[in-house]
Amino acid sequence: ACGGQSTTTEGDESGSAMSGAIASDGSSTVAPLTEAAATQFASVEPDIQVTVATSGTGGGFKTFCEGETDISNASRPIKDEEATACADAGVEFTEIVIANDGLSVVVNPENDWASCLTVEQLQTIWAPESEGTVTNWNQVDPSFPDVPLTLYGAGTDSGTFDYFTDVINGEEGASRTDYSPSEDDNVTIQGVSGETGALGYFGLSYLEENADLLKGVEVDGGDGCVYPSTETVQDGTYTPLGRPLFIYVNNASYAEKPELQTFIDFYVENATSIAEAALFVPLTDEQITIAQDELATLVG
Amino acid sequence: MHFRASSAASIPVSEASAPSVLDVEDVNIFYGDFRAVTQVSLGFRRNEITALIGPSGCGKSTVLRSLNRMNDLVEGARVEGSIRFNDEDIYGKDVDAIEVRRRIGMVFQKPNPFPKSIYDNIAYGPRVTRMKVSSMDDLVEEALTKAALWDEVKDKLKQSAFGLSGGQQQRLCIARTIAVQPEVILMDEPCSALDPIATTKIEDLMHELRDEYTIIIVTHNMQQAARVADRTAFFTALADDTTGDRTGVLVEYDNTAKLFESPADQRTEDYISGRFG
Amino acid sequence: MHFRASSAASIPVSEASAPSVLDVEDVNIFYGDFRAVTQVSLGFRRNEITALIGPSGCGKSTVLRSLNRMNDLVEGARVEGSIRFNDEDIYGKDVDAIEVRRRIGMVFQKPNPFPKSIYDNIAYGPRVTRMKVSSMDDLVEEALTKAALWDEVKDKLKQSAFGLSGGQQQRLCIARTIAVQPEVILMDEPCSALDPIATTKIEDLMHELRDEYTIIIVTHNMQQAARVADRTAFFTALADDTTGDRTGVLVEYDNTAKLFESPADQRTEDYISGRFG
Amino acid sequence: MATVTRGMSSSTAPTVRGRAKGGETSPRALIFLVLLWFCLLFALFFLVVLLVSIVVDGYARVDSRLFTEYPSSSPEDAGARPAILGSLWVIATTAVMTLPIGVAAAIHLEEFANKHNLVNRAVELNVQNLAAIPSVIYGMLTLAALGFFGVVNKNQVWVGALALSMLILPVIIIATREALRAVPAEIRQGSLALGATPLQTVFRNTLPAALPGIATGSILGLSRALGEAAPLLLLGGLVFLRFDPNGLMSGYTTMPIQIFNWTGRPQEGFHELAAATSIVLLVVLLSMNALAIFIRNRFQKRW
Amino acid sequence: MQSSLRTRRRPIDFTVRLIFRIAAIFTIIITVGILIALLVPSLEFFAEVPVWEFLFGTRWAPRFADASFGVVPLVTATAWTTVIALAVAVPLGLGAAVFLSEFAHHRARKVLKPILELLAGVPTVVYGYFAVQFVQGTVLREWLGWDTGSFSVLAAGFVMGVMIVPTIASISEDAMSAVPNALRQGSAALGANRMQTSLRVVFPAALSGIIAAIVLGVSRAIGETMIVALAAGQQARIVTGPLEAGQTMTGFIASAALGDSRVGSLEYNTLFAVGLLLFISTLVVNFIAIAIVRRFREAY
Ligand SMILES: Nc1ncnc2c1ncn2[C@@H]1O[C@H](COP(=O)(O)OP(=O)(O)OP(=O)(O)O)[C@@H](O)[C@H]1O
Ligand SMILES: Nc1ncnc2c1ncn2[C@@H]1O[C@H](COP(=O)(O)OP(=O)(O)OP(=O)(O)O)[C@@H](O)[C@H]1O
Ligand SMILES: [Mg+2]
Ligand SMILES: [Mg+2]
Ligand SMILES: O=P([O-])([O-])[O-]
Repeated sequence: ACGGQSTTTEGDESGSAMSGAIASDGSSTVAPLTEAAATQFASVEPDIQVTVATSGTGGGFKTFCEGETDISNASRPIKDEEATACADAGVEFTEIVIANDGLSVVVNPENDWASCLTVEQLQTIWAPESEGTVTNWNQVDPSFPDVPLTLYGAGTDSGTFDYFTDVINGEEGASRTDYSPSEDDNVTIQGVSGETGALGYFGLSYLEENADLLKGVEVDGGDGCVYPSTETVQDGTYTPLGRPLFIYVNNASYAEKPELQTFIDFYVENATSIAEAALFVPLTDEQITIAQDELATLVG
Repeated sequence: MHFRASSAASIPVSEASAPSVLDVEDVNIFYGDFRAVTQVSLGFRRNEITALIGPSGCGKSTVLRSLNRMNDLVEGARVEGSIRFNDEDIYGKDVDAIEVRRRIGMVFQKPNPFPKSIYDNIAYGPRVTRMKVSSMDDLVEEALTKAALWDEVKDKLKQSAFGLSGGQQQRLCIARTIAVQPEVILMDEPCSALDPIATTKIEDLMHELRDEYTIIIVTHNMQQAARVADRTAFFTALADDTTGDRTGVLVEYDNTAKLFESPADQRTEDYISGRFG
Repeated sequence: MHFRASSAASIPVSEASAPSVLDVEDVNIFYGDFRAVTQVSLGFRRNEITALIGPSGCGKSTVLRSLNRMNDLVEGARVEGSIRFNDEDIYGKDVDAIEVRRRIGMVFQKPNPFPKSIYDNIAYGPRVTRMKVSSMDDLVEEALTKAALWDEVKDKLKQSAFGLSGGQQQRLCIARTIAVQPEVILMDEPCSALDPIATTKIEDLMHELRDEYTIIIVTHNMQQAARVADRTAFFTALADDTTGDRTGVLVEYDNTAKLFESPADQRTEDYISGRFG
Repeated sequence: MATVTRGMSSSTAPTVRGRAKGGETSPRALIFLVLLWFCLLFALFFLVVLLVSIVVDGYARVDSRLFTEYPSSSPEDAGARPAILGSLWVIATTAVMTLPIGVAAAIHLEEFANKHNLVNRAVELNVQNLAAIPSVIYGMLTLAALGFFGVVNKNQVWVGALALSMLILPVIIIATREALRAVPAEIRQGSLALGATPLQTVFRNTLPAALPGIATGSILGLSRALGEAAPLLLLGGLVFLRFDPNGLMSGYTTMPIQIFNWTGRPQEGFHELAAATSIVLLVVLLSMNALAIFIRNRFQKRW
Repeated sequence: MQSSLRTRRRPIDFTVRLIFRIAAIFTIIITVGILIALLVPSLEFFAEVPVWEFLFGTRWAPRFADASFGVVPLVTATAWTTVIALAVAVPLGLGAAVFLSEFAHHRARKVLKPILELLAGVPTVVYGYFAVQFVQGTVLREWLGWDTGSFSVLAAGFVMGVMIVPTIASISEDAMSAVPNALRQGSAALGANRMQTSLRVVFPAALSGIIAAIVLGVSRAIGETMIVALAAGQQARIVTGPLEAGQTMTGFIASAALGDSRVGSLEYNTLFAVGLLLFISTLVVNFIAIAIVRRFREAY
């Protein structure tokens, strides 16, 4: 089923304004970012059609490595086996860090006991062994009240899931299963805002937009409690749940398609304003330099 | 509307002294704006069989249905004038149409047994009207016997009524009506869907029932009217002089023998002799 | 099956020399396993009106529909025996049922105009049969004139045929049939849905059409048969001696006057005098 | 003999005045009627609540921008233009793909098929069965078919239309059959008795007479397709795009999916947009339903 | 005029009728397609996961590191939503049908029936959000103050029930209207009131049509996707009460659809195994309905 023929059509290069189609797929977390890029880009190049599909980071890499998409959005770095698949299919790519995100852990506003959780406590909550056994807050910490614990989290096909399980449980994909998984973060918002004992995790932007419905939890990664925010993510103090977001660009497409080139250049150049528009944490100056270097290797 | 005077006549029953169970006086019946029957007056006498005859569309069924308020079920149907049952206006204010229908039963053109067992068909009426019955079995047997059906069905009372032949079904419908002990039984062409043998059986049955009930029958078949009825009313449809709308009128009402042998009205004569209809 | 010998008789037409347009010989008609009509033989003569009469269910309509292969449309219907039209077997191997139907037209019990304009109702037949017509307008006018309808509708040819009265609709259906120039016209109780005045008009029309067409009419109304038909065939339904299944048989076929005045068969006599049916 | 304790006998006939029980206005009958009213009104009340709650949420964003703007990362600038056009494209394609096949199949089954033929009976049973198969299954069928034929790019107008076509094909066949069946046999017989062939009878008489019924059924079927989201989600319909769909191979999204998409966003503004798009979709769907009902009541002949 | 009756050839008639027949047979191709589409991946699935484990396993976690494939949790959620939907739709639908068929003035019926049918025209996404936000959030939790989370099979089932009302009402109304008037008149002529006539004559006479309507409602309820995907919750767990959340079979298919699995992978095949189970469930229900309708047609 690996057709490998490109879905994009070559733009006719007669006029000054370019046309053509750019296909992207992947992380639903990163999608708003690429969508913001596409939105801003449209005022410059209105005839270039950018499509942003959302199959999750893993799903995005699958189609990307079949050569179906030009850009793959990812909320975690590509895995070895995914890279191998790309290599097997002859797809070469470049990874660009394009913004930052914090994975925020959220609880119900009525929850007045869990203002700060340590990584160990999070692990108690989310470890595979906890499945069916850790079902009450007082099992997480004896000082917590006797309130049933209900959990919401990311769908298993998402980069968010992989990232969270990796840093909290020490292994990608290792998680208890008795929680509500969803690709749709709004499900988590609804879930957590609806139950006193609920806990969930998702991207920082969802917390910021729904600050009235949810309560963000400070995370203690060993150096004290840190609240997730633009600043703490950017300055690196929000660990271990601060994370970079990526786009992966198909090198061959980039070389062949001027419209893709223009778009990626635009994307990197305006990364800060795009991140702000999409409610993400912009790159630090250091990161910007790295991104531009990556871009340079692409051209070269 | 303008009808020729003679047609809207109210024909007096000759032996005016005999008691009428049902008295129709100056009745007009409408379907919405359409006047289906105009100015009908006639009396039905106890323990007699009265036949209503006339060409199609002259309003026989309409009149019949007005006698037990079955017309209430027809949307837009409206009765003007008075219809008295034992001297009580059945369209009166306090009158319960349902009680009227129990007391004045009806048998239809096409046999219409319920999709239930034979037994339950008969027991239906007593049940819904909450008759106090000492033994439903006896009542069922009695009704079926009166309807001359008992011998044919007594071994299969629990079987579906749909398994009966058309003629048996029609007798079942008569038995069902008898079971609620009405005083009058209306029949709208009860034999027109039946074969000659079944027809004969029903006609014989009517003769037997006459001792206990008053029977009013609509029929297309003049021979049938001649065979069964004590008295016959002939209806026809007349066109309004100005609008051309047709409406049913009573032309002649008399002893059956008299009506068939020496009709008073030319139209009756024409109809009976087959010159129209 | 075992029928009494006399009932399955093939009644010879007395004036055997006269030309028959349609010849029915030893025909049995089945619906699935059920034999609706048994051993019918009779000939229909050109430019005559033949009436088929008999009690309900005796197979009149079944026989009529077999004459132009309308029975083909009824599932399970099967004709045994021979039916010859101008000496050609209409159930023959190479015969086109569609062509049969064009040449032997049919008018139905309930007027069935198409949901189209009056004009298009008439033009329909010529169009679908690809008749070569010099002027459709003329043809429409001619057909309507022959059907005695032209004067009533000439100003509203483009209006829907549904706006016509029942009698007009039935004449329209006759006009429609005439328009394809058939030789024979079959009519199945064409007046039973009509009022007396419309009936009279259709009967008059039949008399006029007789000069050009051969007409076969089924009627329930014996007076109508007596009024319009040259010859009349009386059918009845007989029960099989062993199985009790009823099947239609031809009892008597003769000049109408002869049949009504001095029927040869007792059953004809009984039926005509109203002793059954 | 059954003994009956009801004042009988002709001379002392009881009156026919209203009885307490059993009559049309007895307490039981009245309670029953109230219950029936409740059933109907509850359902209608629910509809009203649903409409009101959506209108309250979204009416403020039903403005011209909703129709002219493309999705955007900021709710203030966003509109549903591609989704509205995408719905149009998909539905039009669905109609073109389904109607001829559906009507043809219905004509075969209703007018020509020998009802005893095994194949025809199988087809008939099959159509009834297809009509009740969940819509996601059609999405899965299409997904598998694309996999089989090696089509990797699922987000194309014709792909979505294909799934929806198979979904509503049985609906259209059943509606058309019913419309054809409602044309009285006398009309067909009248035509055949004039020497028309069965095919002429169908095309010149039966089909035109059945047209209002077919139109009604088709509109209802298409409106069902228009409101479907599940099969399209399976087929990668959940995408962000900022261009008008412009052909059968074009990428697309549809209104139900756009609603689904926006409701999943964190920003309140998108939720409002989702409600506004729901209003548009509801208006379209309810108008289609109303049109179908209008055609049914106005043009469907009572024979 | 004495032309022969001999057969004419009508090639166009022949061809057109052939096309009609092919169109009819096309519907069988769809069914065969569905069977193949579901069976092939399912067989691959069952090569790895024993059928018994699938059918009777009580833990559904197909995409976790510690995967298991017991479909029972999905089945319990589907059963709950279906039963609740029917508990709503059957009384309401039949009540409305009896009212429309036996009591409503024909002009009232002409208005009320279409309005009722509009309920069936509301897209299920819209119903889904209504179920989560209004029924679950506002009615169950705020107004009634019930102890339930953000999702419940009750809210999903209830709204689904309302969605099915027109289906049940419309079909059973048809069945009741098909009961010959002669029976109603016969009943009325014996002194029955309309309630008695409806309940004792019309209802039993239309019973098989009514059952068929209900069974059709069952298959709609089993197969409905968006409402349950949005309102029942996404967590695959054995549901033991109406206020619990749970993932139905269709809910799983929808959520899996949002990710993107490679054709032929176990994840992909899982989707089709659940699809097959869903298909078989509705198939069984459909055949019951069709068999009942058959009998009902023969009644008159
Ligand atoms: N429900 C109805 N609504 C409107 N008009 C009606 C209705 N029933 C009967 N009519 C009209 O009232 C007139 C009388 O009809 P009715 O059925 O009483 O005639 P009838 O003498 O019984 O005829 P038939 O012998 O054919 O049964 C006819 O013109 C008929 O069309
Ligand atoms: N399509 C059919 N399928 C099976 N049996 C049929 C069919 N049509 C008629 N019959 C049966 O064939 C017999 C003859 O019917 P037919 O309609 O020819 O009688 P008829 O004399 O025309 O009666 P009527 O005067 O009532 O029209 C009847 O027993 C009837 O039930
Ligand atoms: Mg009558
Ligand atoms: Mg007949
Ligand atoms: O959509 P994801 O970023 O969670 O893969």
